[in-house]
Amino acid sequence: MTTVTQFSFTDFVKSLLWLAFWILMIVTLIILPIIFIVLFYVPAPEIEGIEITPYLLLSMMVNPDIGVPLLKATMETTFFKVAVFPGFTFAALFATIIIFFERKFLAKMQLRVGPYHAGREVLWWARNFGGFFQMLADLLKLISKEIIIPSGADKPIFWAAPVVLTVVASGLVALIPVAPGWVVADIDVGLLAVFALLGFFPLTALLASWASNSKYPFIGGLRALHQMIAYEIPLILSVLGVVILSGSLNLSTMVEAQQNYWFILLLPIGAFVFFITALAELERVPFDLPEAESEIVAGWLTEYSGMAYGLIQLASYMKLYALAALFVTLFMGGWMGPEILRFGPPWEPDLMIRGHMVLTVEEGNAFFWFIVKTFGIAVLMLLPRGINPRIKIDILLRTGWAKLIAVAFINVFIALGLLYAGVIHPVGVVGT
Amino acid sequence: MSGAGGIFKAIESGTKHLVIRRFTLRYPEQKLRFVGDGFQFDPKEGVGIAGYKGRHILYHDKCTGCQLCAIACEGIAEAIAMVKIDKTWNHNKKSIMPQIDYGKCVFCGLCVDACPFYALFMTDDYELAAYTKEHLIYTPDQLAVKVDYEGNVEIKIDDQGATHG
Amino acid sequence: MSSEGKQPEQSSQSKEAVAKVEIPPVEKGIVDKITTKFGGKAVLAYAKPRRIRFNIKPEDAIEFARFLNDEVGFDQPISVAGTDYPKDNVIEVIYHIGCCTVPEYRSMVFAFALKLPRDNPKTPTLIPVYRGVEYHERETFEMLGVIFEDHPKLQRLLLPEDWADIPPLRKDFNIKGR
Amino acid sequence: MIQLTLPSGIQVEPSEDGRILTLSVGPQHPGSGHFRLIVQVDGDIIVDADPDPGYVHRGEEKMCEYRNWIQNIPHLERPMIADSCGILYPFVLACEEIGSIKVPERAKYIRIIMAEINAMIFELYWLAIYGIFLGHSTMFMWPMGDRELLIDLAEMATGARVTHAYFVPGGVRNDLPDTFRDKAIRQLDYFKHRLDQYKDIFYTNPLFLDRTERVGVLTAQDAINLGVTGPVLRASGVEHDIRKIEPYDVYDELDFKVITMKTGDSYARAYVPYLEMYERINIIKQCLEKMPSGPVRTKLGPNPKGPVGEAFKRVEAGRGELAYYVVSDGTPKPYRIKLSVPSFRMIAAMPHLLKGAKLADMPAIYWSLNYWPVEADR
Repeated sequence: MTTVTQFSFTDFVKSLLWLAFWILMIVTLIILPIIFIVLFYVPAPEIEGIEITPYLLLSMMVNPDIGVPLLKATMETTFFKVAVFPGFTFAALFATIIIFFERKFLAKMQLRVGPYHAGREVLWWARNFGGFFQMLADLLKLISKEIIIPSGADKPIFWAAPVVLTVVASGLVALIPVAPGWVVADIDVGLLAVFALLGFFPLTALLASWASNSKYPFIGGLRALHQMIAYEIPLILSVLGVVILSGSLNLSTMVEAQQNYWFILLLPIGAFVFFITALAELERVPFDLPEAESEIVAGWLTEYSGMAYGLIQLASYMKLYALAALFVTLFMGGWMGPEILRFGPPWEPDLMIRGHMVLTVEEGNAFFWFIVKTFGIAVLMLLPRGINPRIKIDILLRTGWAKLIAVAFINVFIALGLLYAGVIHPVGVVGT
Repeated sequence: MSGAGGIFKAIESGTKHLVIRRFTLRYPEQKLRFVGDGFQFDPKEGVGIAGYKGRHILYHDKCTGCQLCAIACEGIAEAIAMVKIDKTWNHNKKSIMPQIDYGKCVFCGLCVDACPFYALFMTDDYELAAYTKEHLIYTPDQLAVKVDYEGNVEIKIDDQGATHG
Repeated sequence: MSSEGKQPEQSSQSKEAVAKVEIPPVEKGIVDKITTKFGGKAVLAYAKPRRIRFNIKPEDAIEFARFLNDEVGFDQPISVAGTDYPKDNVIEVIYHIGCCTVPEYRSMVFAFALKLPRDNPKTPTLIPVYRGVEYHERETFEMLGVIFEDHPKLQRLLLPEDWADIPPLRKDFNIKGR
Repeated sequence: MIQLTLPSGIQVEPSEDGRILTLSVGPQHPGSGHFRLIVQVDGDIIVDADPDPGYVHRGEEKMCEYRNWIQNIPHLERPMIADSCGILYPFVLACEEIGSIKVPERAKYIRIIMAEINAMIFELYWLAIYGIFLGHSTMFMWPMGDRELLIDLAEMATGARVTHAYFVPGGVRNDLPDTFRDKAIRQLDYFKHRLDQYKDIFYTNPLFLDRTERVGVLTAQDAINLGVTGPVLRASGVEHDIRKIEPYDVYDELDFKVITMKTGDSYARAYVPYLEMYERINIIKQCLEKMPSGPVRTKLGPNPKGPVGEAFKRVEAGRGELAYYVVSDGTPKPYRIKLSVPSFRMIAAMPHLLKGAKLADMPAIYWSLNYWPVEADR
């Protein structure tokens, strides 16, 4: 016997009205105040001699002649860089796309479908990407779930750990140069800062596992620590070659040093070691020992639930983006690439809106190449998950300590050899 | 590295499967085709006829109310109860017929084996989900309804792999 | 089973009748080996093709099992089953032992049964001979209340921790409503 | 050593030197099933393992005593729904021996076909779980998907996907459909092709070799004495297959090999079932060739009774030797049924192998033993 839900037009209209009411309420009571609070505290730029106040701003947005310069001015603020483009929002969006891509990609490899229904009917032009709204559904699920704290847990640390992880991951993202000048923190010791921030993750994992007051998280935290110590050293050593060749610790300078040749061509061993150790840093298969579910449930994540878990996952995928971007920056020439993207006719290739330049063609190409390369490397980092089983802790440690360090040293010697044989000049390949 | 060859083989095998067609049955849109009209039993030969063991179908004009199906089910699932029906039949003086509780039925089909009068068979209908437990109890009248099951998907095998549909 | 009413006479095997039936040569060899060693202590219940069963006394169990393992070659424990016979007031513990090493015995299952008094069923454990019987004996202990002496861990295995009833496979334990 | 407070307030007892940590792996653990292993670890080394089955015990043996011979069929396959024909097979054989029932020749072949298909269904399920236990998600999905090919065949023949209730004393419930033979050969050929794919991604994968080679080595002597059976026993080099040494039904007319490996480690235990699947495909094809036509079920009267007697019958199921000890007292209900299931016999090997292993080896050893908690608890 089948029961068919009765469709009633009244209910339908009622639900529409209800929806409209809620949207109105949320916009007026929450979103508008937030916009105004933000606008009050962020100093607005001066456009064409007019001091922008928050009250003027909303009315100006409608006028493109003022709106476009305003947009341009906003894009140059530090706030925009931190919060939107090379910073948090971009990284989080990239992470979301990576998660979705991972799910579809793994599903394809495993001869199944993956996310399929959510959002399939919403976007008719995206039927083949059906299921992208699954990400949204998962986010809503995580937000709406209760965060359960085990009794006897060390509450401040337990709460702080996900936040710290997300903050540190955003900090990592802030160091990555996306295009010339497009970096949140262009510091001279960028690479050192990267390693300093990477060191936070296992420590936070250990603290989180400790604070959970449970055995499996504790073992997972210890494993994370073991793994970090074993893999941090080859990671740093593998990058040493790049530092020697480029003669700088500034990530932007490193990219510029790869004007003619990518360092992956000169230092393939270093790139290999960096890739492997990056996988280990990310705790991804085959190095996902701290989260090995058949041995220690979910490792140090066992006691986390709800959005706390969601934040940890977000942080780990942002870290994946950051490390993939770092690989691109260090070994694959960062934003460098042939100019294939043009926004307008050849004599005026920049992105112009109403005569105001928004984006130069160089910047546009830099973004394009950076994103394409990073996505490619991120996909390569996803690939082992479909192919390999998890490795054992003793093999992991032996590989890290004995093999990878030795290989990384060989890489350093190759770099030194290239330098002292006169093949390479400290600021780039000979001839530049 | 001794195992590099193995890793490359694994990567090759994995990436090869990115182009193989997927096997998943998209269930609500696609439904499997079954052999025959459901499991039946021939008491003369003492042997069944192959078919899917889904919901039962009861032929009122053949059921004599002999309770053999209920007795067969007694030690298995206790899903069959004999209930009074309104109609009177010549061959069913007691006017009792089986009522099946699909919350208990295990679809073994031994009740069909027990029926000596060709009255109780099984059908292809397996979509029995209901909102309440009471809806899972099928009265003799409900059991008499023949459901048209439209399954037309089979496993197909070609060079690109096996697919449904 | 046959249909109701036609119970073939020849297949109802009372234990004396079976002993007189022709025993196949390989099985005969095993039976002879056992009887020469143990004599009256081990009583042959039946010896069908591929299946031999002896009834022995609990005090001979370890010696019998050791002889079976070392000399005859039945080395693989298959099962330990207990059966309750309230009519005879005995609990019968039956060990089924298979063979993996001697080629001509591999198809056989050797069974030996211990008849224990129902009110105080006690028998020595056979773990020193067959390590594999440990968990079978634990199961028999909790299902029939048979106490295996010197068993290293004679505790609950399958039943819940708060089981407070007679052992469930005894015949006087009845399932509710049945 | 750190003293951890469990949520219930129980203080974990540290050992004298404070190094031992007790872990309760299961029953709510992704790496255990309905089963608990109380593991004591010193760092990453397991010093003691105590299996604790019984979470899904449902008293099958007692239930048997309350139902007549035919009614026992549906519930007896519940402990092992992934291999439901395998667990029913010895019961049916034992009933036939007690009642001296003749089985038609065609039914014997059909039984072997179904038993082998079911054994493969189990082995694929087992392989899938082995894959995910080692963190290999692709190896979880592929066998689970390919299992559908075999379930489809089983469903076609029996009308149910997992719990077939297909074997009865005196034959099988119904004849195979006409189209079964062609479909079976087509799907089995494709399945064989799929099996080849497993090798590259799983069995020759160096990371898998690292995880399983020389892990949990079970010598032949120990294997026999602990009473383990099936692929676990054969992986230790003991050529022991009931189908070969004590052929039931028509296995003596079929030509197949017994797969053995010498090493006895987790890798061998994972590899033997894989190689056996090729043999099983071979057996099914031979059966389809040789199968005569004719009746498939001997007609029995209603509520049949057996004479007084006992039978001990064993078959080679997916996990190894599955034996039934059946006692009949001449009533329509069995007096005593004892299931000697392979999973239960594997428990004895568990502490033996886990002691001294690493915690990371635990899933590799535990699941390579072909242990199925529901079957072991019965």
